[in-house]
Amino acid sequence: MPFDVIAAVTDQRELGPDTWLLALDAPQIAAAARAGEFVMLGLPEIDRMLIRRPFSIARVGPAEAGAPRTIEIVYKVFGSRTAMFSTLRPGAKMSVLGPLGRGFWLPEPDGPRELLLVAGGIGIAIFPLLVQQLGARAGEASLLYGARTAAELVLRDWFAERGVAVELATDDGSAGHHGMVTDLLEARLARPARGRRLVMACGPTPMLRAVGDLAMAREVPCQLALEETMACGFGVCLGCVVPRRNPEGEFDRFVRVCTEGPVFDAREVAP
Amino acid sequence: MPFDVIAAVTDQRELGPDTWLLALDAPQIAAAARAGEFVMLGLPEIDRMLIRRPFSIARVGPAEAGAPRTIEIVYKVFGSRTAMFSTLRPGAKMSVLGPLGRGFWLPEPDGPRELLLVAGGIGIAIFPLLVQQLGARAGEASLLYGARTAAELVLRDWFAERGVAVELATDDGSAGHHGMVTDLLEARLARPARGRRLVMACGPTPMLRAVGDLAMAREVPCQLALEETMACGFGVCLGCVVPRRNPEGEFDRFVRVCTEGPVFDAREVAP
Amino acid sequence: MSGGVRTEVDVGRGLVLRNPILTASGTFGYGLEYEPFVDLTALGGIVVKGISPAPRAGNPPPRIVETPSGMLNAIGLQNVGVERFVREKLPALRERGAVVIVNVFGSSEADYVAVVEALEREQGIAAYELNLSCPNVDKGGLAFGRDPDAMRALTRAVRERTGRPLWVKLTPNVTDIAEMARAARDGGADAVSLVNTYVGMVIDVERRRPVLARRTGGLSGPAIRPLAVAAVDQVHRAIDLPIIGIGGITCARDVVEFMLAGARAVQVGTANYNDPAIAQKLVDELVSWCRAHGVGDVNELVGALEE
Amino acid sequence: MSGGVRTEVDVGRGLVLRNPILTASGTFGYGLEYEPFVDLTALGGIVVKGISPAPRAGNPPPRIVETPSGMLNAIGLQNVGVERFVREKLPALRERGAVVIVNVFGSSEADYVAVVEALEREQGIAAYELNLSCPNVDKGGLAFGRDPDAMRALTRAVRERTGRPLWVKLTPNVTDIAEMARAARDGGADAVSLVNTYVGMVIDVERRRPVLARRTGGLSGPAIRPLAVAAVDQVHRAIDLPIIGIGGITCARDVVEFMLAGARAVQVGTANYNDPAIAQKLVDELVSWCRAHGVGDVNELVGALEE
Ligand SMILES: Cc1cc2nc3c(=O)[nH]c(=O)nc-3n(C[C@H](O)[C@H](O)[C@H](O)COP(=O)(O)OP(=O)(O)OC[C@H]3O[C@@H](n4cnc5c(N)ncnc54)[C@H](O)[C@@H]3O)c2cc1C
Ligand SMILES: Cc1cc2nc3c(=O)[nH]c(=O)nc-3n(C[C@H](O)[C@H](O)[C@H](O)COP(=O)(O)OP(=O)(O)OC[C@H]3O[C@@H](n4cnc5c(N)ncnc54)[C@H](O)[C@@H]3O)c2cc1C
Ligand SMILES: Cc1cc2nc3c(=O)[nH]c(=O)nc-3n(C[C@H](O)[C@H](O)[C@H](O)COP(=O)(O)O)c2cc1C
Ligand SMILES: Cc1cc2nc3c(=O)[nH]c(=O)nc-3n(C[C@H](O)[C@H](O)[C@H](O)COP(=O)(O)O)c2cc1C
Ligand code: FES
Ligand code: FES
Repeated sequence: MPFDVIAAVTDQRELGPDTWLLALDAPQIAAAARAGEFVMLGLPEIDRMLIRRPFSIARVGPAEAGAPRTIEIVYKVFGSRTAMFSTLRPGAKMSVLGPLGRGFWLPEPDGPRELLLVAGGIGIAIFPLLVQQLGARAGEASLLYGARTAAELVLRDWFAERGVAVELATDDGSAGHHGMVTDLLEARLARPARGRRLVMACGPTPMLRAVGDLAMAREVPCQLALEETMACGFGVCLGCVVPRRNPEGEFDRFVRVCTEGPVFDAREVAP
Repeated sequence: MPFDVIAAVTDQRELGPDTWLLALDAPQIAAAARAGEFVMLGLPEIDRMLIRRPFSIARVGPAEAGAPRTIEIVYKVFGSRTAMFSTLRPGAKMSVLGPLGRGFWLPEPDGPRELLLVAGGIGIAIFPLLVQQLGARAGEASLLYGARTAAELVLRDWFAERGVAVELATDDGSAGHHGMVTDLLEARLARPARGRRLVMACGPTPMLRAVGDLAMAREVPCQLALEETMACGFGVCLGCVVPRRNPEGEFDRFVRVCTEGPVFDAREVAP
Repeated sequence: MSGGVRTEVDVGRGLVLRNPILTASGTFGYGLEYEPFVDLTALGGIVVKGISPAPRAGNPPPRIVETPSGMLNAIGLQNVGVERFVREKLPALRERGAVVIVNVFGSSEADYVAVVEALEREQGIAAYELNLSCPNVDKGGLAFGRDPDAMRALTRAVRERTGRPLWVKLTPNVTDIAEMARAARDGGADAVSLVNTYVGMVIDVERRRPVLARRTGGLSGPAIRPLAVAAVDQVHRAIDLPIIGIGGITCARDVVEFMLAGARAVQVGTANYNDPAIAQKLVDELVSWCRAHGVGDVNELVGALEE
Repeated sequence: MSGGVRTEVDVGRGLVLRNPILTASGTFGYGLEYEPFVDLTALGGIVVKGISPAPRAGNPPPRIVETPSGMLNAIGLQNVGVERFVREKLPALRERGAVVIVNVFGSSEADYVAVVEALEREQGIAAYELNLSCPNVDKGGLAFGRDPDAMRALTRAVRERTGRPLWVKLTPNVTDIAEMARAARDGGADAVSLVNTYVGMVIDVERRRPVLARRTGGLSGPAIRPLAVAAVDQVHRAIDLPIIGIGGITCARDVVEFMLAGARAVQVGTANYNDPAIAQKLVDELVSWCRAHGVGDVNELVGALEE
């Protein structure tokens, strides 16, 4: 059950070009959040912001002190609302609805796994919570992380510090592989697996499409975190749909990204 | 000629219940401002505030340091925009157009005068600049100042310190005369004049109507500062009109409060 | 009666709502999605998402886009169809005791009649609202909503099949909305609800395409409130029929505004997305407003403009 | 030509504007009031406040009220009348070299004809814009704007008296704006400008009165932009006639949006109040936008939606 709360901003930090980390004091949401779920973020005054905006719950914290109090959002300034969010400072109030959606699912922990987290640009925002919730098993994960340029590869050290193997790619070659993150995935999938493989991806639509195709071609299970414009976030406006296909690859019906996703099996959706 | 500038807030102080003083760094406007003139105040982003709001230029300052740099606004939180203005802190930017309008006119300084400034509630905001511009002759002025209760009688000491004779009235009797400010005016007009009398009034419409009637009945020249909803402030939208009457008291034409006022001869307009 | 204020309103054919706050079709799902936020029985009523004879897939995405103080939607009446509605949604709503108004949609007179006939066999429906005003589908809806003769005929066809309260939801995309309201009344409607959305369009100038896959959508939200209030006022002065006011409501002031313009009840739409608890809050706020203003019965507000 | 971008646009009957940015009638006075802020000759043109045969006092106040992302006005076409316009305003505008479009208003066909005939004797008028769409007066304007036959007849009557470019300004308060555009074209219009304002109303709930003395007013500003863009798109697809797009423009993106929808030029209205220099800024911003997007001629944008 989602909570709709007015939460205070507790931190706002610039992580990279136009990329920010926003922390909110929302203990109920922090306690309930699961990797891949999201919140709808707005302002308390409806006349200042009619439609809230969806953001992945990037991290909860502090993890040390018993139950977590805060949720963290990692976001890119994209349009009018994200620009406005970036001007908010600690103490400012936001309206937050969450946790929402169906997040990632993990296979039962009954043997070695090779988790391939594929992130394009701000798509990275969905993965820290996954690594937090993997806990001691974070070493089973590799992060394949691409961006236009090195400065945009925010949080990469955070993953490395937690035992995640990080491989980078940039469009301009300023860090890691000079090329696309899907090149990294293709190379990895060509190598023998360390255990049961699972691909989880978040990023721009063309990247998701390529990731899904690569994984399906090798019959590797693959979960894609989709984005679509949302008005409600809890399944009623029917604004956020994407077409779902049946096993024959034909259109089946429109599914809601907010409640039936945002994470989908790559076989079901064609981004 | 008015200036349209983006000005930084330099001060924001609560003077009384829901009543604030806002200072803006707007040297060109400060230098040009004359008593009774006003500015249109907005935010730099049109999508946050489509229609600016009119406010009297309450004071300019600091008067000591050569040409004044700042203008001060004294305002009451009335609706959505004034509420928002009151949240702005030094450093925030506002868009300011001014000085606008036709302010008070003073008789030539060729002998003793008795200037009667009549203020109701936030109508006080128009008078500090008049007293500043009277300079050494502020002693010719009396301020008849009414409000609902003593706490709302903001700035009264400021006037007294400058040699203005201050008479107060409150609806609840918590300061000065227990009754209306027009009672004070009526009493004053009944007494012999110290010199050529001139009434200048700003406040709620019913008060202005009563002041005009009292002054006209005794054939004392009277200037009324009117308010009307404004969209532009410089004469083009025709939104701010009031009916003007001819010497026979009949409707003549609609005059614009923003450019033909806001200060009118009481014989011309019927608030 | 609530906090000393009488809140019951009679919206025609004996239907008395416990208070004048309803939720607008398409913005409140089938009601159940809002249970975490709202006590459904605290509302005057719930107008469910438009129901057609068969399930409808709706339009391809993108379906929504925000605009200044509003949003465009082109959902295209995606819905589960009348059969599944009756099987899966209605029983749960009935069990909770919610006042359910079913928004009915079709591409032909026969469609509307078919949905209503299927629903006539079911308990727990307080009224029908005929959606003759959806701008986001190729056939039906708007076509009827813009032609007084078609509207009268369609309303009459449904009227002949039901003794339940029958509302007709009007589109504002017409030259004379009072004429349409008159046609609905002449066809036998017990009330009119207005307004549905205004046809609008946003272009993605970078991609040189309409943002919405369907090119145009329907504008809702505070942006349209002054237009909707004018429409209610116009219909109220033109004909004598209960009016349900809709358009951009976000607070008690807005509710009062629509009631003063002549609405007996109102529907809250887009605001439900921003604040899923708003409908219930509005019931409380309206009562507080009335108490603060010495209004002992919300009906005193209806059409009570000083002339 | 400006900064390497061709900005001239042909809006019919040989009238080539130096760029597509005009100011909307009623929001730019007689132009001269804006001289402290704008070089009048830098604009594509100035549409002056509606002119009627005799001076008009206009409606009593209050005449305006802000609404979410918009404003309502009910000025009632207060204006100096054609005689004083010709004597006092036109010569000054002519002297400055501004491109002047005169917005013409009347309560009868004879009124419109009288204004145009008086203006035909004068130099320095680039075009007439017939205001058949003002919602804020009792007679004229909207009555013609909602009836295709009346619109056609009136346009024709004026057409017979002038060889100058003739624009008809359309109201969006109709069921089918394309039908109205067709009537204007059939009557001999060289272009249509759209939209005028939408009928709206705000109620002061404390005083239980409409805020505006005239009860209703016309809604303008960003709130109506998606509606206006949809109207331009609809007319553009229906008929082949130059379109001047109007409604809620505040930035270069909005200008491009209207042009992609099919407008050859645009008018900026309400935004002039907030930023009296905006029209001129938009000329520069449009050129910058075109340069940044590799558009060498603004005409490439007109109706250039990907299908
Ligand atoms: C489930 C989900 C999780 C997301 N997580 C993140 C995240 O962790 N970090 C991050 O930076 N971004 C995230 N996004 C994207 C983020 O929601 C958009 O960048 C944001 O809404 C842009 O708002 P804006 O006002 O700045 O831009 P706008 O000016 O509104 O529009 C810019 C673009 O943003 C998209 N957009 C606008 N409104 C919405 C909406 N209501 N819902 C979805 N997309 C919209 C549109 O495609 C539009 O083209 C997520 C989106 C979804 C659906
Ligand atoms: C020449 C002039 C000088 C003024 N000087 C002062 C002053 O020094 N201090 C002060 O506190 N107030 C002053 N006012 C009044 C002030 O402009 C309004 O209180 C303010 O606009 C309210 O804005 P709001 O958004 O808070 O209220 P809103 O919610 O917009 O409306 C509340 C009321 O304010 C009035 N109002 C709204 N918009 C405008 C507008 N654009 N122009 C005028 N009135 C409007 C309306 O009558 C409305 O009923 C002055 C008004 C005028 C015309
Ligand atoms: C996403 C969405 C879907 C809608 N679906 C329907 C519908 O199925 N049937 C209907 O009659 N109205 C539908 N409407 C219109 C609303 O019921 C309402 O008339 C309109 O949104 C105006 O009210 P508002 O401004 O409060 O949102 C829909 C509106 C929205 C925003
Ligand atoms: C205060 C005001 C006065 C107006 N007067 C006229 C007028 O005299 N003639 C006319 O054709 N349109 C008039 N209009 C309509 C505008 O020209 C324009 O069509 C409308 O405001 C929509 O554009 P906008 O949203 O950019 O303001 C007026 C608009 C406003 C706000
Ligand atoms: S965002 Fe409303 S249904 Fe998904
Ligand atoms: S405020 Fe626009 S004319 Fe006075």
